[in-house]
Amino acid sequence: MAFVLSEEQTMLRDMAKQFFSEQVPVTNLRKLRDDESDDGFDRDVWKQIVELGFAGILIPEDLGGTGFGPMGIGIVMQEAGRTLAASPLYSTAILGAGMIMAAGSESQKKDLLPQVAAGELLLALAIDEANHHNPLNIAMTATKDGGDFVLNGEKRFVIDGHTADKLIVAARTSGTSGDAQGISTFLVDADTAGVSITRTLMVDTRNAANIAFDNVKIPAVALLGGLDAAYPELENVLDMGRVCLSAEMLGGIETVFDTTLTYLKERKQFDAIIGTFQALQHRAAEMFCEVEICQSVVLDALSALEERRNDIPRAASLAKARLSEASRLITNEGVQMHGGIGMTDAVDVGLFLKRARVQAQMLGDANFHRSRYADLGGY
Amino acid sequence: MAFVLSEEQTMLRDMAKQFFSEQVPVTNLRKLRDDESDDGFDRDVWKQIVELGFAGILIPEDLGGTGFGPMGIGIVMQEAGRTLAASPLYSTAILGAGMIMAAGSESQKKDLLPQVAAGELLLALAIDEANHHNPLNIAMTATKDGGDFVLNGEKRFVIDGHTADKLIVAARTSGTSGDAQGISTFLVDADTAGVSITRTLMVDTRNAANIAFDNVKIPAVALLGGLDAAYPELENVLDMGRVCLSAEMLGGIETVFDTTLTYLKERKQFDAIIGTFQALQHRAAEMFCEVEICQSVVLDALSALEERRNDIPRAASLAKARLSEASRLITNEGVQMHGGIGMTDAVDVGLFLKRARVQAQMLGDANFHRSRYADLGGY
Amino acid sequence: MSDLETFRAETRAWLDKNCPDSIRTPMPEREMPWGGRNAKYPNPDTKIWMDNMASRGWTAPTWPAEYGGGGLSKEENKVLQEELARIKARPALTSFGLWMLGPALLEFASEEQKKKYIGEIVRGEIRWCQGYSEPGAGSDLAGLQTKAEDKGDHYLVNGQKVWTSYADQCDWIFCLVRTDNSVKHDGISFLLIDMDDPGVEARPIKLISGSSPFCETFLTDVKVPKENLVGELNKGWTIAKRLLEHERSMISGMGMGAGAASMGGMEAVAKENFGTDGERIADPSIRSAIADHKMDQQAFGLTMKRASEQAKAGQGMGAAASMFKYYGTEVNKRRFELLLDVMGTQALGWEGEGFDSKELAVTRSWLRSKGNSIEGGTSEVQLNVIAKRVLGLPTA
Amino acid sequence: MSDLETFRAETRAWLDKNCPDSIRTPMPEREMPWGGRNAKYPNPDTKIWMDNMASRGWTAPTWPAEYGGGGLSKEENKVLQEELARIKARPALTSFGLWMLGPALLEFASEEQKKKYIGEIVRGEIRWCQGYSEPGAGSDLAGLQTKAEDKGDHYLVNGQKVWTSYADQCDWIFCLVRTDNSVKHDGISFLLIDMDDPGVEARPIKLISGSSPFCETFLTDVKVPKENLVGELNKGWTIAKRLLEHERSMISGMGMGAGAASMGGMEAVAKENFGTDGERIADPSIRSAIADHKMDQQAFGLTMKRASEQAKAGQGMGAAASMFKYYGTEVNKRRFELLLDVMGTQALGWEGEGFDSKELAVTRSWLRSKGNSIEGGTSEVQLNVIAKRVLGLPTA
Repeated sequence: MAFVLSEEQTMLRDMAKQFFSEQVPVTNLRKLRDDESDDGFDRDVWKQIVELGFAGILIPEDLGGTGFGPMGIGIVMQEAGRTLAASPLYSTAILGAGMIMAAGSESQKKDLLPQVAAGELLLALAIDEANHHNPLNIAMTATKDGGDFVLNGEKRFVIDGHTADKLIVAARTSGTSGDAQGISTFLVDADTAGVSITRTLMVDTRNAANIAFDNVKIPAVALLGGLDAAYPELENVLDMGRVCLSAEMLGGIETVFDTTLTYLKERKQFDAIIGTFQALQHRAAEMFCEVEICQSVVLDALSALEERRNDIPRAASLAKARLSEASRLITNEGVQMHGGIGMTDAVDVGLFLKRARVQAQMLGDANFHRSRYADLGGY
Repeated sequence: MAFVLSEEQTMLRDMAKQFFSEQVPVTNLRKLRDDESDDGFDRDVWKQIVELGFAGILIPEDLGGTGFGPMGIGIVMQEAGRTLAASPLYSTAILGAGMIMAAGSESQKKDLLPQVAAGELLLALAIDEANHHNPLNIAMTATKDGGDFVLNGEKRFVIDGHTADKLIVAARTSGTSGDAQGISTFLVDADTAGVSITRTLMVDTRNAANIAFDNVKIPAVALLGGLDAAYPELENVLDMGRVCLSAEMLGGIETVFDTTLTYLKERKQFDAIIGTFQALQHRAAEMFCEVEICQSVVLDALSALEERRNDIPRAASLAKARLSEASRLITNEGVQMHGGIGMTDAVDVGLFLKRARVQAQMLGDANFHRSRYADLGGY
Repeated sequence: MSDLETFRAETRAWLDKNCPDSIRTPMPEREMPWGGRNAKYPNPDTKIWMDNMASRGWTAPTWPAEYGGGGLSKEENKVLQEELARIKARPALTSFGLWMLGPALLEFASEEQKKKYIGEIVRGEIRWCQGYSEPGAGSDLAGLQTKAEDKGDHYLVNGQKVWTSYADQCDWIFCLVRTDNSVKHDGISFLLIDMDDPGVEARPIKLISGSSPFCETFLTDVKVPKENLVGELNKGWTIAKRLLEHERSMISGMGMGAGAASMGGMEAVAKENFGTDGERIADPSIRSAIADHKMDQQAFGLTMKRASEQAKAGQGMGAAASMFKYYGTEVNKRRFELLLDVMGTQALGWEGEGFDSKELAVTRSWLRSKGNSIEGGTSEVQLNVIAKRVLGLPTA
Repeated sequence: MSDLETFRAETRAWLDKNCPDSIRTPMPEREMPWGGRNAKYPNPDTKIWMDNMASRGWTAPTWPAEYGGGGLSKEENKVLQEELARIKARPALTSFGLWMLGPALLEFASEEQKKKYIGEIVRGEIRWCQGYSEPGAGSDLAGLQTKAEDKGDHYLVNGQKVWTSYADQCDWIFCLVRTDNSVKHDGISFLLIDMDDPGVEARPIKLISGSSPFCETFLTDVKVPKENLVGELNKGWTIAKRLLEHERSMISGMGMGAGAASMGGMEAVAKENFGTDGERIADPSIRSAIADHKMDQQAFGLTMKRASEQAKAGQGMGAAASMFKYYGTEVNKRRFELLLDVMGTQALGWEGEGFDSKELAVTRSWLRSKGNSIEGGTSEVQLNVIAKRVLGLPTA
């Protein structure tokens, strides 16, 4: 029964819940922000995450991972989302490790995945080149030059790009923007000559970077997956990323809803608890339905990954579209129902609002996924 | 000041209000329906409408009309909308007379307009050929045959088509579906050989017809406006039709809103007047804002016509799009807030719901006009 | 062979013999097997099939055999349903007695009452309707005023019920009546009334969709024997609540989309009406709206499935019935609004020429759908229930 | 030459001489002329311009000359504003004293108070802030608890105000205080307090947008002379209501769209980001959403215009202020949400590299816009007002 967690999964959830709520509460993100942390995440927290086995959760045991699979990482992301925990988990353990697992050669896997599981290697996936996600529109080029490739172009909004040791870069080895064929992916050390990384400080205090590639020469062995043929694997990994992101968003939504509900039960105005006002009650009830529905689409999408169902793209787009809209609704309602105090930095709801907006934009917003859902439906 | 009625206009409104509420209340429409009236309107009522000068309201005084102009007919339509009054006013005095005034030759005007003003000639404008309004997509043909034209094709959803004496038919004399150039309009007697008129009984109990033209031979003098070049005038008339329809919809919305508000103040449940429930209060307040906004866009669009402003198309699309959506909202809320009784034929709100749906579809629904509004804005 | 396999083989053989061929075809509405004293059978096989099934108690397969039910175990019933589905057999009996009253009687009625009424229901002899709502008691059902006065050996009933389904064609009505004026919920009793009794009159209500599935039912000095009281005096609200929950979950299933399916899928209709641009519907707003709606529907379906799996695992979702009633009916209403947008003027016919029967059915179903968020507890009531019972928001 | 023409000629000549060149350029936020004891003038011309205008009372052109105002007629003021617009002169003084307190004083204050305070406002000597809301009294403003006890020759004030705009930079605060605990609205008085007095402390509140335009203001044993009471004791609510109406109509103007304009129009940004298909924005959903929004905005603008024309014609729209406050701020919030959809990741920056200043301003304005439906009476309060005062819906 896909919608009911197994005993093992329940234990994982409880462990993750305890860890994030106790060790990485929202104050952790506030501290990173107020201290103007260079990393944008807490290396001690990352060490603990690695020790809990979350960094290797997708990686098989024989390569040093814990092999809990997509449902496992989804559960962890949901709990991380509840406290806005900042860590390289998403960029490294999901997108990065996912891409190596999907497209890497045996030696690449053996070489890199144990390092990822051990928390020693940070990765970032460099896809987008414009303001909106659209992986088919990759224009950056990788040109053959003897036994090497030369990369030229610019990547935008690379999550955790400024702290990654290695970048996984999607570039065009043939074809033109819009073609699926002709896209290849490469492993590029962040300190390779010609790579300029600019950290972009985002509204959600999380990490992203713009990265310019100026005649970056990399060896042929840096190719990850088939020449010209990386798109199918890339899309699978992006779908996993979208689903895990949806799980993280779900955690955020749940926190905001719970917090707002508590506030409705406490705050008094006009000599009454504001939660007695029917208009607010109905809006809270509608949000409740929305949260329930979000839980269903996220669980279903995680199951689709777990069971390698053939409707993964559809389930992923459903989840990402729904969560993008729901988190907009619920974080906005959260601020509004908190009234003036909701507008202040002193309470957390604004931080969730900001994070939700960035999440909504990552790997395709509701517009993108609605259209993709229709395309997948053949209309 | 376009948004404030002049003294003359206020008198017209009061006269129209009194006439429709007293002489053509909703029971008039019920009677037509229950008696399965062949005409679908009441000839006595039409006589009174003519006597009040409404049939000639757009027609200049020297041609037998009252020359009250677009603002005048808009005011009358709004009042007619309040009671769902069925009459040939819209098809004959607005679309029909409007097209003759816009495109007709002097002799056509002199011949026909006095008859319209006198209520002796009923007209219908035959445009649509598919399920959705799109006047550029006219495919019906008019082929030259010596001094005559021969019409072939089919028109759908011709308002008042089955009672019209003369049809104004838009057909293609050149070009293909999608071109503005090549559309001509013709005056065709309803009893011309080859014209088959099938009345379609619509959900709103108003009149429409499907009309087939099978080698219908008409003389060259039947051409209304320039050969191949009728589209600009046609569009002007359609815009006037859209605005007047919006005015009629506004009247309907106002009635439903008023009726629902009254019900909220009377109906008791849970030992309380249901109008005390805050969730309903807020929804009523939102409807109020919507009604106010509808009043503004309708008045502005009527002023645009009245003053022959150059933003008529934009104002018309704004009004038609807004009223189509608002009437959907308000009639649905009207039924819901009436509860079970709202689902019965015994109260009027369901009749307004049905009428609103047909009005929304006439001369372009919200989708059509939203897209047109964007095109007019150049994006 | 296991017991179940034996049962399956026997069932298949029995059905083979006892299910008439005409019953293995799609059922037109006029052949619905409602049963009852005045039942008409345009297709005589309907009656034969009903009687055959009733003879084994299989119109109510899991009800106790002692009262006339089939006495089947859950597993056996599953086999029976599979075998019925295999031959595409129509239901043998569609009835409010089966869906609503029977389960309540089995839970709350006396031994004598079960003996008398359950068998009649199983055999389709009596057609029941439900007398709950009143003109002044809709959302506030417990505000009902129909009065039953204790007259020694009988109750004297006076009042008016409304929204009684098909009351004009029914034989008996199960009613909520007021037996104590001094308290609200605790002054209500559950009474069974023979509609042939003097003083009972049912008048059909015409709906905006043109059909009249409901009646107003007037009760004027109706004498009801005391043995027709089900459960304890003044404890009828308990029974009512049980039945209401059941009704809500029946109605919420509407979100899952029969109506539109009859048009062969909205996408197909949209492609036909607006043309295509590659595989895509050429009108992008319509395409977007359809995608939004289908996502909504899929998400709702997944939530229903999740609730059912969690219920099986013993993890209740809490007031799930209210959520499904609310969301399902709102989705259903939106589906019809969208379908009308897609179909344009062809979905606006009432009758006669110019529209085919499927198109006309869409128009009527669109109108009928407006009632979904009213009947069985309005959307507003469901939101109240969620706010108070699930979210624990306080009352003023 | 008519009087007005003479006035125009004289005004033009005077402005020509007295309005410094640097004042005829767009105003950066840091050069806003708030005035006050501690005002800083990064551009010294700001102060010159303020003094020049104040010398003629033209910072408050229509206020009575006897208190220091300009004493201009409506017509003369129109001419003055036209002439100011012609040379693109910046405002000489931006101040809550001008916008809020002054008009209230002119209506409700004593002769002595007008003489003292109006001149200070006109000359920009005192910067005022508003002490209305409290942590426990937001939407329910009349629930305020800040207490002013009668101590013979003074009031002793204790309590906490919140959302006091720029209180940390202001000189005086006009406050609502409780002078009678036994009644709600009729126990409130309107008091003027010098923020230099002992016991007044203002702490900036950091907003989600990162800026701190508001403070918490703590009042601890502040001694306020009795002559600082405006209007009658316990009649402060009348003054408050007048000021609130004024504030609402100021905020509702936000619906009309400055923010997005800085990006050069959403359509242009969308075309750049999504490309075009002929003249159309290539992404049809974005195109549709922009059209919807622009229709909303146009319709709202027309409604504001209609209200103003009808008001001139003596046909009030009734609680129009609440409707505009509600609708205008909601439209404004939607505009920023849409603008973020259109701009994608470029509207999600906080500071530093990768974003230009216009993009960063959009992000902050988007966050700031969330407060529009809270400040000056929440959307919920406006809907309550419409429901009760305009629609006449009853109270439970």
